[in-house]
Amino acid sequence: MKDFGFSPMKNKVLNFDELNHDFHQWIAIQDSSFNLCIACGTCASTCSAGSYTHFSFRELCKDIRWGNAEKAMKESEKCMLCGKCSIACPRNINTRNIIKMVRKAAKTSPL
Amino acid sequence: MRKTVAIIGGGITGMEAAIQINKLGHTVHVFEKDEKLGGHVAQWDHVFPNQRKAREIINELTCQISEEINIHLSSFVEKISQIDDSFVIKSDNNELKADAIVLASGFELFSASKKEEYGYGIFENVITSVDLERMFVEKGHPFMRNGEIPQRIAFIHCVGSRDEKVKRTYCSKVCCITAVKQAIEVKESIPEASVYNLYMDLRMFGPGYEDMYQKAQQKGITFIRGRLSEASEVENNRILIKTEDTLSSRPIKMTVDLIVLMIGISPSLANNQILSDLKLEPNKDGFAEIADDHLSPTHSKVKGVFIAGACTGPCSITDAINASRSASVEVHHYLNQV
Amino acid sequence: MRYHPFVLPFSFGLAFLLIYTSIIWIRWINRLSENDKQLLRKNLFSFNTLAAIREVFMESLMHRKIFRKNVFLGFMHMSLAFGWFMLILIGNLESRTYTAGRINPPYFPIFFKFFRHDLAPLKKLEAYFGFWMDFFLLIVLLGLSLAFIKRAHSKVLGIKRTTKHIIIDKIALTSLWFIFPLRLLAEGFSAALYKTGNFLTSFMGDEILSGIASPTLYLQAWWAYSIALGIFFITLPFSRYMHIPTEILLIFLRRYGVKEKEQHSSFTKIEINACSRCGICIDACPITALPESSETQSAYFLREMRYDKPTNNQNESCLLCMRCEEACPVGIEITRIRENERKEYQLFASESYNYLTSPKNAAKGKVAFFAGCMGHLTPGVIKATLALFKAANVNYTFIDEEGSICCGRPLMQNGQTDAGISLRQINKDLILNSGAEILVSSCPICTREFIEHYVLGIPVFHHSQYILELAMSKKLSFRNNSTKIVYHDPCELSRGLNIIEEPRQLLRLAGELIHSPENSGKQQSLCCGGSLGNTNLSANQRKSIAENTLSGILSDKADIVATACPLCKKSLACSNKNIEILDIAQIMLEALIAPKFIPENTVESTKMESNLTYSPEINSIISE
Amino acid sequence: MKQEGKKHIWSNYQKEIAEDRYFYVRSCIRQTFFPGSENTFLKILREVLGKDVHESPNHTTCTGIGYHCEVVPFATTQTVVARNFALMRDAGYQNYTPSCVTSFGIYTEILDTWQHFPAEKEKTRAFLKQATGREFEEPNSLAHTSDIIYKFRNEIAQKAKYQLINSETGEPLKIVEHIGCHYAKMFPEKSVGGAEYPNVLAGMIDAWGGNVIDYPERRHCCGFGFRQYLIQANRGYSMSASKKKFESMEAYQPDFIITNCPGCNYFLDRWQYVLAETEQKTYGSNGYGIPVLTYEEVAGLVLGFDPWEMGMQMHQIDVEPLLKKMGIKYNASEKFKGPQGQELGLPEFPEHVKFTTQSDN
Repeated sequence: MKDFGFSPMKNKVLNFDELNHDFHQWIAIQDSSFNLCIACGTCASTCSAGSYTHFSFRELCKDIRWGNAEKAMKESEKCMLCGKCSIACPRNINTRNIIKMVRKAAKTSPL
Repeated sequence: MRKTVAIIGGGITGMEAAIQINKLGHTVHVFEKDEKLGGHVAQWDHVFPNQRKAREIINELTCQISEEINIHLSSFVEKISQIDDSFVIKSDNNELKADAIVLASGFELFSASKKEEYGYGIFENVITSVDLERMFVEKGHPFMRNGEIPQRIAFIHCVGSRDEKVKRTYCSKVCCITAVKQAIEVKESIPEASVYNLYMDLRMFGPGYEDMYQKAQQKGITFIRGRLSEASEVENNRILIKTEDTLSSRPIKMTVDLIVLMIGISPSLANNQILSDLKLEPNKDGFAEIADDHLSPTHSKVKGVFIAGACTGPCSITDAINASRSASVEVHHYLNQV
Repeated sequence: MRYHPFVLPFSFGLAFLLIYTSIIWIRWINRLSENDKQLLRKNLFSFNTLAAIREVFMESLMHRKIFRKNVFLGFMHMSLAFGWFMLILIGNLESRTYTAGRINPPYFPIFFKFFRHDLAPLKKLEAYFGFWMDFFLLIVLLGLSLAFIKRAHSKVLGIKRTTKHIIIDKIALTSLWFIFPLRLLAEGFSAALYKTGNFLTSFMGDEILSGIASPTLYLQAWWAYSIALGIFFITLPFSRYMHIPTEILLIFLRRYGVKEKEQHSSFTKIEINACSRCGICIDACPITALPESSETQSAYFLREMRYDKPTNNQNESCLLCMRCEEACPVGIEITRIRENERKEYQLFASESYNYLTSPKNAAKGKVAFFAGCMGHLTPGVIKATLALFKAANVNYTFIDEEGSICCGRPLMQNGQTDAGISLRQINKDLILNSGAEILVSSCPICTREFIEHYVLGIPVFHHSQYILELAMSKKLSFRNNSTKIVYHDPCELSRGLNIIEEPRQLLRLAGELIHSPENSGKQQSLCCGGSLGNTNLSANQRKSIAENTLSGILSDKADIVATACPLCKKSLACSNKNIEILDIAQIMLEALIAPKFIPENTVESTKMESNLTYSPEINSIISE
Repeated sequence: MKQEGKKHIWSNYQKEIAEDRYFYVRSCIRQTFFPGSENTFLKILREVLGKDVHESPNHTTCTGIGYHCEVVPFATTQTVVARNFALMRDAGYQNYTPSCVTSFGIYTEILDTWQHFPAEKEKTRAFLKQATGREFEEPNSLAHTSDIIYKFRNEIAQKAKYQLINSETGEPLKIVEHIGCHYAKMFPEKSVGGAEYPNVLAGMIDAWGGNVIDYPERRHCCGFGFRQYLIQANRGYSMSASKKKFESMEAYQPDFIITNCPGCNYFLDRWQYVLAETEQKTYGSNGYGIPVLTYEEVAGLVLGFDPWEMGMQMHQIDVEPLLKKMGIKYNASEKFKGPQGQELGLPEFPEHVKFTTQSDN
């Protein structure tokens, strides 16, 4: 192989058609409030864990939505279940339940 | 003394104004360029926020139009001239002298082919919100050009709204909620379909709108915050769309069977002639300008000329009816003074 | 005659029951931990045994606790248990007397009226035995008819909802219901044919059955009676009636000091089997108020525990409010069992929180104040508490001012043991680093966790206790402005920590405390629905629980709802009821007489509104 | 795809192109990369169409590369451009015709600037006078050389020896048209057909019998981007842009790519080689790449010009399979010979993308 001193870059575009939506669908069935997120960020800004580490429920939702189950499972571990986010959420999303479901999926691989 | 009022436009605004002004004891003439009354609303299948049949609204208004009201159908207003306090309206086949004018000439739909990169008129399966309503009227569900039932449908918000590139800098106000309404209807008519909404902001300002938005979310309709940049036709005439999920800063591409362009409300070109006849200036967006933003929402800057409905800018049915009634009262006061 | 084949169903059933129960008992006891066995050995011959016997009599037979809840319900349970017990006891004495002390086969006293047509050996005692046997049969039949009524119109017996039973319970229940009417029938035939009856059975025999009485029907009735008994005995160990033998064992073990552990144990099995599914917990459960039917309530939960495994919903939907535990006539440690059951999945690990660092160089103070996560969502509570501290010149430090690390209780309530324990350690460092001599928290959730599970070595108070303390020691004085206050007991504070009187005592200094049946004391206080022990109730479900709770405690007279938990405050505020919900500290601050001299006229009471207006002195304290 | 919809859009972007008497200016880089193309243009115009094309040996760069790399200030660019306009005036011509798309963009931009900011024009006039003593006039018409070929596409079709048709199957060739960004994206109204569906190359393909392929990434830039290419570390970025296009067009199995921009032509051609050598990936059929031709070369082929005379052996991606497909008669042995038939020696052949050698024929 020739070395030209440069190589093509990785394509950053998310190909929606190739995403795996199974996890998202599974979560949405476990808790029907999941789809109600409007990404306002209230959860992330009140988060107890969020003041010490990069953890955001809003991003967790995004990861689930875009099929990034692995990251969602890893991130969800940081939650302390303190409940501030579910008290603060303007859309009444059952945040702790969703986190528990993600954790449960991480432990039991239901898919 | 009985006075004569000319109403330009026979959409819901004009119909309501005719009914009200007639009730107030004046002679009313309605000029409608089409063959029937009802304007844009008559083209619609269901309307937001309660998914009521649009026909119901037209029918109720039609029932109230009494024999006394003179309706001139297929009458395009060619020229209006002002002589002292009265106006002469010249239309295709006659001339009428009126003491006051209510401009209710409505709007034009944004021509979707102006957003060339969305491929309307070029790609088989790019339709507008109006086309979709027609499909609902025809078959009760959307369909692709080849007759198949689409399984992935994307709604593209703000086509011809809030877009400097097509010289429409304003918000068309009703498209967000229409998109949500139509997304729900698509999902209800094709439950297995995936429905996506590509939006910049969701402006759910009216009563019941936010509830509809939640309902749509609950039905599993996906909302992606990002504007469509370009569409392309791929195999089987499906549409490849590109946007960015701005909430996660990732560009996205996806293939769908059908895209629905939520076309905005544009000023009517036919209005320009009437406005210049009456020595009125359009506002910066091209709509008829109201005399005062807060206190005279149905006065024009010319005495005896009143304006109501979507010819003053994007508005909902409720707004149009409100404006119509407000204008009717103003017309009445004005005629009593003259 | 001493034998007839019809006794076989009964005898077989009894034998099965006795053997089966013995095996199960032995297995349960054998599987107890070494510690528990030691307790058993140590206490077997102590007063505890006597106390246990007394309790068995009072609870298993007389059903004293149920009597307290509802007289009819108590009578129903008592008549069935005690009445039947007396029938067995007197029947035995009767048959013994008849055979002059000879040992009889077990069926003999049961079917005594079948075997006894010759009355001579009983002589004068016959009328005496006959009367009491008929009397207790009547009692049992009365109880039975109440049970019928309960199935159809449970409200008469003070129960809104009865338990939905599974098939084995229905079979056992049906056979049980048949036993005594059949006994009456069989003995009625005996009375009709052989004049062996007393007031009840003679009446039955002479007035009702005399026309149709025949030896064939007579025998058939005895057969039926025996079969009903046999079926009941065979189904008993597999149905809810297993509680009858198990409860006795449970009472003894509990008297000996055996308790639920950190995990399920053999004792858990005994507790689970001791549940009679009487359904008293169903009414007690806040979930019952929800329109959606669910089987979250403890009767169902324990049933699933016994036969199989509780469903996710049964496991997760519980609010852990402990209301059922307070109501349970058997005294099963339901909350503990539920928490242990949730430990099956360890979803979070202690390493999950490696990102947390123990705070160092915290500000020092004699009193450490901990607001907790929920406290930070109700800054009014923090502000009011600290203003009171300042007014009383308390040397305090607000240790989680920059935001809390969770106390770990929600994780523990969700069964996440390791994870919860790791959070405890971090907060413990935070508390002890402050050098405080006292820890005060305005959150009952944190307070309970600190008291029960943190080994801090310093006293821990809920802020309501501490403010009361300040008032008692005259560091704070309040003016009673006769506001009508309804107090809502937080679960963790009342049932959890038994802090019931302190908040009331404190509120009485500020206003007039209104009583309502739903907020008097430990048993009755309702859950706000906000519980962190629950994750899967939807916001709407939580809201309807809050609505229900508010309707329960509100009376027309109340101006204000007081509570002592930031989460209760938040949850109750979600309801549609147009009433102000305030924390006890906010109310006390409003009623505070500033420590410095205040001219009389500024003490004029101000109506409590959401934007509380304080006297200038207090304002200056707050804004410091 | 509705063709009438496309035509409707084209109708909104019509431009006036002069009939005759062109002042021709060359591209800086094309003369090195594909010198035969510019000669072919002159040959077609002068010999086939009989037009008057004037070329001044004194004309210079438009400064485009320097301008887009932000090393040449706009005032300088305007002055240099004004000088070229002065040359045209001096030669007595009025129809300015640059061969380079970037130059076309620069001229368009400057003319537009002068229209909106006349002071700029006066300043430039002063600078030019001061620096060179010359006077200039704005051209009457400005057209890119591809516009000229587009204008005469039907005349060329009438004189065609070959069509853009697969001689074996009789099917039209599938052709990707790629226009340079500076041709239409900056001033769509100055182009033929606009930026969304540019018609300049599509019109030639239609006229000469081929079929245009519409693939999703048709709008995407080739990646040249001046700065991206000029700095070696950035070349991966440049190449990725081309790669995105290749991946998108691959499914449509194009027979060749036609371009109207020096940079596009060069990079779409060369990056295929680099991608093959680094990723062992080729986008054409049978291990070949997709040939990338200039519109002059395509016109020349259609008119029956000798491919080697047009310099088509200068392409990194071999054009011989295409020539065979079109049934063009050519002499394979002449491929690496000079104009006088002298041997030029064989180039170094790529490893991972096929390239026809003499021995293959």
